[in-house]
Amino acid sequence: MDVIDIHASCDGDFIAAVEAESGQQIAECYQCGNCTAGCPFTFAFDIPVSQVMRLLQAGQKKRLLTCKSIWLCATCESCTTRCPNNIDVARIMDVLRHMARREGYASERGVKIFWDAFLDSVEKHGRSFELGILTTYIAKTGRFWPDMGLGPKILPKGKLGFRPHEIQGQKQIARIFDKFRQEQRS
Amino acid sequence: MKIGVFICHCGSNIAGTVDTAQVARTALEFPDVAFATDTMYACSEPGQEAIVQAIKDHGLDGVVVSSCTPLMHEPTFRRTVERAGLNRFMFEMANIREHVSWIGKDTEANTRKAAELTRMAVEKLRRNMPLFAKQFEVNKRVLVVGGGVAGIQAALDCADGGREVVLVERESTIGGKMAKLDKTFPTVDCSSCVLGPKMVDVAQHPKITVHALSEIEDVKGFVGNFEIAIRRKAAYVDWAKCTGCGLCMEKCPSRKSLDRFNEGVGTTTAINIPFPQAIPKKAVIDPAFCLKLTKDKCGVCAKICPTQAIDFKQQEALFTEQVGAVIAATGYDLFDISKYGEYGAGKLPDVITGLQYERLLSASGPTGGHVQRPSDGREPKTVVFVQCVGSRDKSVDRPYCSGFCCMYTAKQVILTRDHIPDSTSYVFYMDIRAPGKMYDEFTRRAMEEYGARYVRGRVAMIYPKGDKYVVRGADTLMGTQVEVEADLVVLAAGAEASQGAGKLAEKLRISYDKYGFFLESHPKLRPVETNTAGVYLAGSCQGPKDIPASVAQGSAAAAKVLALFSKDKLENDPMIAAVDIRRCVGCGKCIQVCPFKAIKEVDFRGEPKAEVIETVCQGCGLCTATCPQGAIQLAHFTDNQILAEVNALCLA
Amino acid sequence: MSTYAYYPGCSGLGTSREYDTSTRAVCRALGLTLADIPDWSCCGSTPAHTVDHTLSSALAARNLAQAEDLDASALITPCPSCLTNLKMAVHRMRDRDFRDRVNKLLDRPVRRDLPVKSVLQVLVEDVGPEELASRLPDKPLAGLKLAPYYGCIMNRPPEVMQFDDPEHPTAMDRLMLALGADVVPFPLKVECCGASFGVPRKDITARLSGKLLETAMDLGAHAMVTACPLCQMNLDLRQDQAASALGRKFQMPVFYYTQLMAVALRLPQNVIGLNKLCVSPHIAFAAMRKARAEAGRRDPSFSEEVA
Amino acid sequence: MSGVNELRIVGFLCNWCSYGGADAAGVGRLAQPTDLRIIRMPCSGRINPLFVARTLLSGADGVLVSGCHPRDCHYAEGNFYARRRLEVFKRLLPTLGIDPGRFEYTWVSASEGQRWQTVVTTFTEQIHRLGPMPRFSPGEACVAVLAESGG
Ligand SMILES: Cc1cc2nc3c(=O)[nH]c(=O)nc-3n(C[C@H](O)[C@H](O)[C@H](O)COP(=O)(O)OP(=O)(O)OC[C@H]3O[C@@H](n4cnc5c(N)ncnc54)[C@H](O)[C@@H]3O)c2cc1C
Ligand SMILES: Cc1cc2nc3c(=O)[nH]c(=O)nc-3n(C[C@H](O)[C@H](O)[C@H](O)COP(=O)(O)OP(=O)(O)OC[C@H]3O[C@@H](n4cnc5c(N)ncnc54)[C@H](O)[C@@H]3O)c2cc1C
Ligand code: SF4
Ligand code: SF4
Ligand code: SF4
Ligand code: SF4
Ligand code: SF4
Ligand code: SF4
Ligand code: SF4
Ligand code: SF4
Repeated sequence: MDVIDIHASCDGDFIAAVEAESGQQIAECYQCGNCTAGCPFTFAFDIPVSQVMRLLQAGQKKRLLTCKSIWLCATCESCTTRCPNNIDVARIMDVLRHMARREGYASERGVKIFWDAFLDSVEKHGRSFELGILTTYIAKTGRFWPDMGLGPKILPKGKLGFRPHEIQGQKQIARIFDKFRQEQRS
Repeated sequence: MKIGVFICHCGSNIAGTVDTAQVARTALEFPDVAFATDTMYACSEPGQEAIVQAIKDHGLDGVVVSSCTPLMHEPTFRRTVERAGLNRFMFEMANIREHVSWIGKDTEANTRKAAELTRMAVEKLRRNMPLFAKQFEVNKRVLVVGGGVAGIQAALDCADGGREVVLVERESTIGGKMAKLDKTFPTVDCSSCVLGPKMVDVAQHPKITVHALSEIEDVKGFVGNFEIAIRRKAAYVDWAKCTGCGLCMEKCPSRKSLDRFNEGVGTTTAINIPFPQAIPKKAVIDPAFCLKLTKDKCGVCAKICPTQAIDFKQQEALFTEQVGAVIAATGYDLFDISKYGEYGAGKLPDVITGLQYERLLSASGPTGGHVQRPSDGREPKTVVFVQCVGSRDKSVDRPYCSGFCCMYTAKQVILTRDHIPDSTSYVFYMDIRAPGKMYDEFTRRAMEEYGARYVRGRVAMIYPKGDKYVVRGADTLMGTQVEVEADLVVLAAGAEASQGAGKLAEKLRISYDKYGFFLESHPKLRPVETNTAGVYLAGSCQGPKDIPASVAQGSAAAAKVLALFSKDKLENDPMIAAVDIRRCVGCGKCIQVCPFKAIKEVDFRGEPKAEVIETVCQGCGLCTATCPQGAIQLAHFTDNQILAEVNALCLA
Repeated sequence: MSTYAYYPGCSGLGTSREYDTSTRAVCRALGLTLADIPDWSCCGSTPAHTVDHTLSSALAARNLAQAEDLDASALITPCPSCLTNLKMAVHRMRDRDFRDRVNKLLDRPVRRDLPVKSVLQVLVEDVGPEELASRLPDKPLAGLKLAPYYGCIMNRPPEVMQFDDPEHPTAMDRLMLALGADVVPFPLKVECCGASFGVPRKDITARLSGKLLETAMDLGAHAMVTACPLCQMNLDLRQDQAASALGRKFQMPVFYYTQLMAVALRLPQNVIGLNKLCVSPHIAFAAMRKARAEAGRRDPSFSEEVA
Repeated sequence: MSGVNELRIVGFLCNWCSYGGADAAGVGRLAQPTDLRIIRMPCSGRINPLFVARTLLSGADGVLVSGCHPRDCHYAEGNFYARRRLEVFKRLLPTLGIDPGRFEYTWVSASEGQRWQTVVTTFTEQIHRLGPMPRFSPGEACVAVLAESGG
């Protein structure tokens, strides 16, 4: 395992940025582990959420922005609800994802593609169009729908629409995305 | 008025950066200064003699010494001028060492500053008045509130010191939490074996009166002369007649009463003596469960009692005690674990508190010392302990460490192994706090010799699965989530202020922190005193404390009381407030702000006026700054005196 | 009674249409007036807040603005994910700066501070289990053992959601008890089912949903009852995936609570949409009837589908 | 002549905490500007805003009040009242034509010598930035304002 120079490798600006964007005080975490203990996704994480908090205290930017955990957090709010120090941990996970996106990292590519496909659909139609999202997802990941087996179950139920529900204010939605992207660039 | 001024060199401490001779020469020009000189060491024998001599030679009415901080030598010089026949308040000090010579090297600026500070002192002294302390009688009885181990120790030490003690206890027996414990750390000796004899001593001591089932209703008066109103709750048993034979308990049909002594583990009878060693050993009827008192049925106890002690009509009683000092020793309460919904606490029968576990371990407890699950009586093989429940947790407003739960948990895992050799204990902890003599060795022993498996991390949830409980936590050292299936879960519930502590503090006029723990006068140097003269603290009412610390404080508080009572008369500090009755309009604002309730309203020829109770006033001056009429003035710090200092600086 | 601005959420038109139809029907039957939000749009769901909080709140807030014309007392939605996004937007927009940033993205800024609630909250607070029970003196669902599952975000974080207990919610339990059903002490009421990872990481969803199904089964539940489209889909549609992940076999019907209310209230079959469920609900009703028979109770009269 | 540009700064310090803190600074030989003169008070609660106003109006260029930390008051709640009164008072200073920067109140405990050094140094610098107080005679308005501040 690597030896870390805890002074030289600590990125103070990164800590400050996470604190500013999340409104949380990183130093308040006393590493009790309650968030990890309650997180249903710990088994799938490469870094348990309490260690995400620890690495954050140590200013380990790259480790965090390239980890899988931030993409696998479901924002289930278990950590936030139970943190003895009232830290909104789920919000910090969200903020780390925002930063990872901005810096071009996506360690769980499939997750990102799925979410992007969802948002594309919303941008295009004003509402999410389930079949469309799946199609985009399959196209972008280059895999077959891994859930093919579900097809026969769900299709006869008549629940998956074959046409998107366009809304009248679709342009307004597109403008929300446009303005947001402009803001991000400026 | 003739004033003498002495400018001290303090060796080179002052003289090194202040031209003391120059300051003395300048001082001679100040009004009323009849004599001024510099002096090598003002506080030394010869230095003090020179002051005495000057007072006599020049017929001085007052003295200013410019030297070190008054917090150091003001009392010294007051005694000096007193020796020369002056009132000790005809003295002022200017601090030209800590506030001048030691913080700057510029001799010229320092000299000017020293002269100005001296001038301020002179101007103030010109307006000083001789002040005389009032002497008053001391009632040499002491009231101890709370009969836990701290209160017991305080009571015994005061009584052994020859003073009469009144011990007021809210429950029907003294003993507090310690009476409920099985064994005690770090020696693992039996709690009732050490506490029991002390309780008997209390009962038998000719100088101690115990009022059990009683609480403080009201406190009047001040140090040396408190008048305490005490309310005694109805026991429905005439204790003068009850012999504690226990026959009533055997026959009482209401067997499902809440067993408060056993922390609700098991039940008891509506009439009961909480435990065999209770002091006083008297029966009490719990009116919530007695069939006679709830439904007017039964009455069996009254028939069976050989001394006809039962009295269903008994009422509360109110009486007063006169004492000269009070020791508050009301201890702590356990944090209410049902606030942890994620632990199922309060709902799941086998998720219990540490104190409940003590009762399960205790040979005199509801299970006769057999560790059994409350739900089905089965012997647990896997016991999980969770530390810091209701402590170090901001989300439940308990950010502080309860201090003793790390240690009692270690004790409990050791005892668990002794009771059930083939059991395994897990302890979820955040840190282990064991900073006493033999304490860390003790917790190490729990791990090394008793095989307790300590897991560093908090627990997120506990839920039932079959007849077991899944405890899901983290092992932060491994960096993983962990689960363990437990038969019994013991939550190390933390300590919080005893119920009603805040109200009691207000009656006693002492301060308490935002959690309800009483505030000591100084956290390091006056740990058992309060800011109210004559009121002392002992034990965990001041903050979570283990038994050794509680006992030490009980003794310390007793020593303070004995020292107070060693004088026949007490003297007040004469720097207190006084009301100019002509200017007072009776608005009562001063009465509202006085933190010590030292001002009362009196009737003066049909008009309300404020009057200061001289022996209660602590001299804070809050009233003086509040009074819109300038009618109430703090002696030695009057508006005139302070403004004279201001003017000496700004208008000169 | 006042009008509620109703937000069905995208899935209400798709994968959870039976939730939508049964919700509308139950509300109507209980005297609640719902008015659809004109031209509502997607709340942004999870994907939006993983990109940016302003964007996410703007997508949600457009619907708050659209609802302002309705003069409703509250905006209500059956879907917890929509609920979270809408409530979080309202919560965060209490901060002036944030509100300004969100409004900047919108053509029509949000002006009113419209309360946002779940349909469940309205049914429990504005109608109440007592009222419901009094309409159903024959306890139509007696004998049916249910494991109520709320999902992770219906009540959490409590500061934002402001409804029911964050660890042991009981709102749905109380409604089901009012229908006469039995409720098992389901301990994982708020444990996450795997949320939206069904597509990109079905391994995760399978394991988490499996744990819920397993616990419900071990407690002897005849069925699970949920209030969330995503949970329902993970538990029902993906039940086989969960079973193979855990190496167990499940046949656990998973209802929307509004479906069971509709059944008890004898509403028409087409709005209840029991035929839309993947795992056949008849297993549960059969178990219910058996339990009734054992208890010597008479069967209530239901529509054919249930019987 | 040294120290010629000294300004007139008056400190009102409570006896229990801040006065001790100033002593601790001295004991630690922590160098400070020489402008400040300290008046010892039993408690910050004894400090009538009137004193501060009088001091400023009769020739001082700055006034510093310091007491015990909010929860540490020797008299339980004196400093709590002090804070309330002085806060109101500070807001009224502009009405008196006085720059509110000329008056500060702060909390320093008996052990905080270092903190005291910082407080004195910062405050003295602040007063020097403001320069000497413009001289004028106290008008009627002051009296009204003082009455208002609960003096
Ligand atoms: C589970 C557990 C195990 C422990 N094990 C150990 C151990 O092994 N070793 C150890 O050193 N410490 C142990 N402790 C700590 C120990 O309990 C305390 O240190 C000790 O009891 C403190 O004594 P006390 O007199 O200050 O307070 P308490 O024991 O709380 O006594 C206070 C008394 O005052 C009474 N009272 C309260 N309010 C009023 C009122 N208003 N008027 C009149 N009376 C009132 C109460 O009824 C009580 O009798 C343990 C604590 C717990 C919870
Ligand atoms: C680095 C450090 C920092 C600390 N900081 C703090 C703090 O911030 N707060 C705090 O509460 N505690 C602090 N402590 C602990 C504190 O020092 C002790 O609690 C305290 O000094 C104990 O006082 P004492 O009187 O028992 O012992 P001591 O201070 O050791 O006094 C014992 C005295 O007895 C004399 N003596 C010894 N043997 C004999 C003999 N045979 N005959 C005659 N005289 C003898 C010694 O010369 C000495 O003067 C600190 C300790 C250390 C090491
Ligand atoms: S629960 Fe809170 S304090 Fe504990 S490790 Fe997680 S973030 Fe830190
Ligand atoms: S919000 Fe994310 S990190 Fe927190 S417990 Fe849920 S999944 Fe884990
Ligand atoms: S009340 Fe009577 S029977 Fe009961 S213990 Fe006392 S003396 Fe014995
Ligand atoms: S009268 Fe009450 S206390 Fe006495 S025996 Fe009957 S139930 Fe017990
Ligand atoms: S003593 Fe130990 S268990 Fe108790 S609060 Fe402190 S750290 Fe936690
Ligand atoms: S020895 Fe000192 S530093 Fe180490 S744990 Fe104990 S108190 Fe802390
Ligand atoms: S505040 Fe002044 S005028 Fe009012 S009652 Fe007190 S002393 Fe009298
Ligand atoms: S000086 Fe303080 S203690 Fe004395 S009467 Fe005034 S306010 Fe009360």
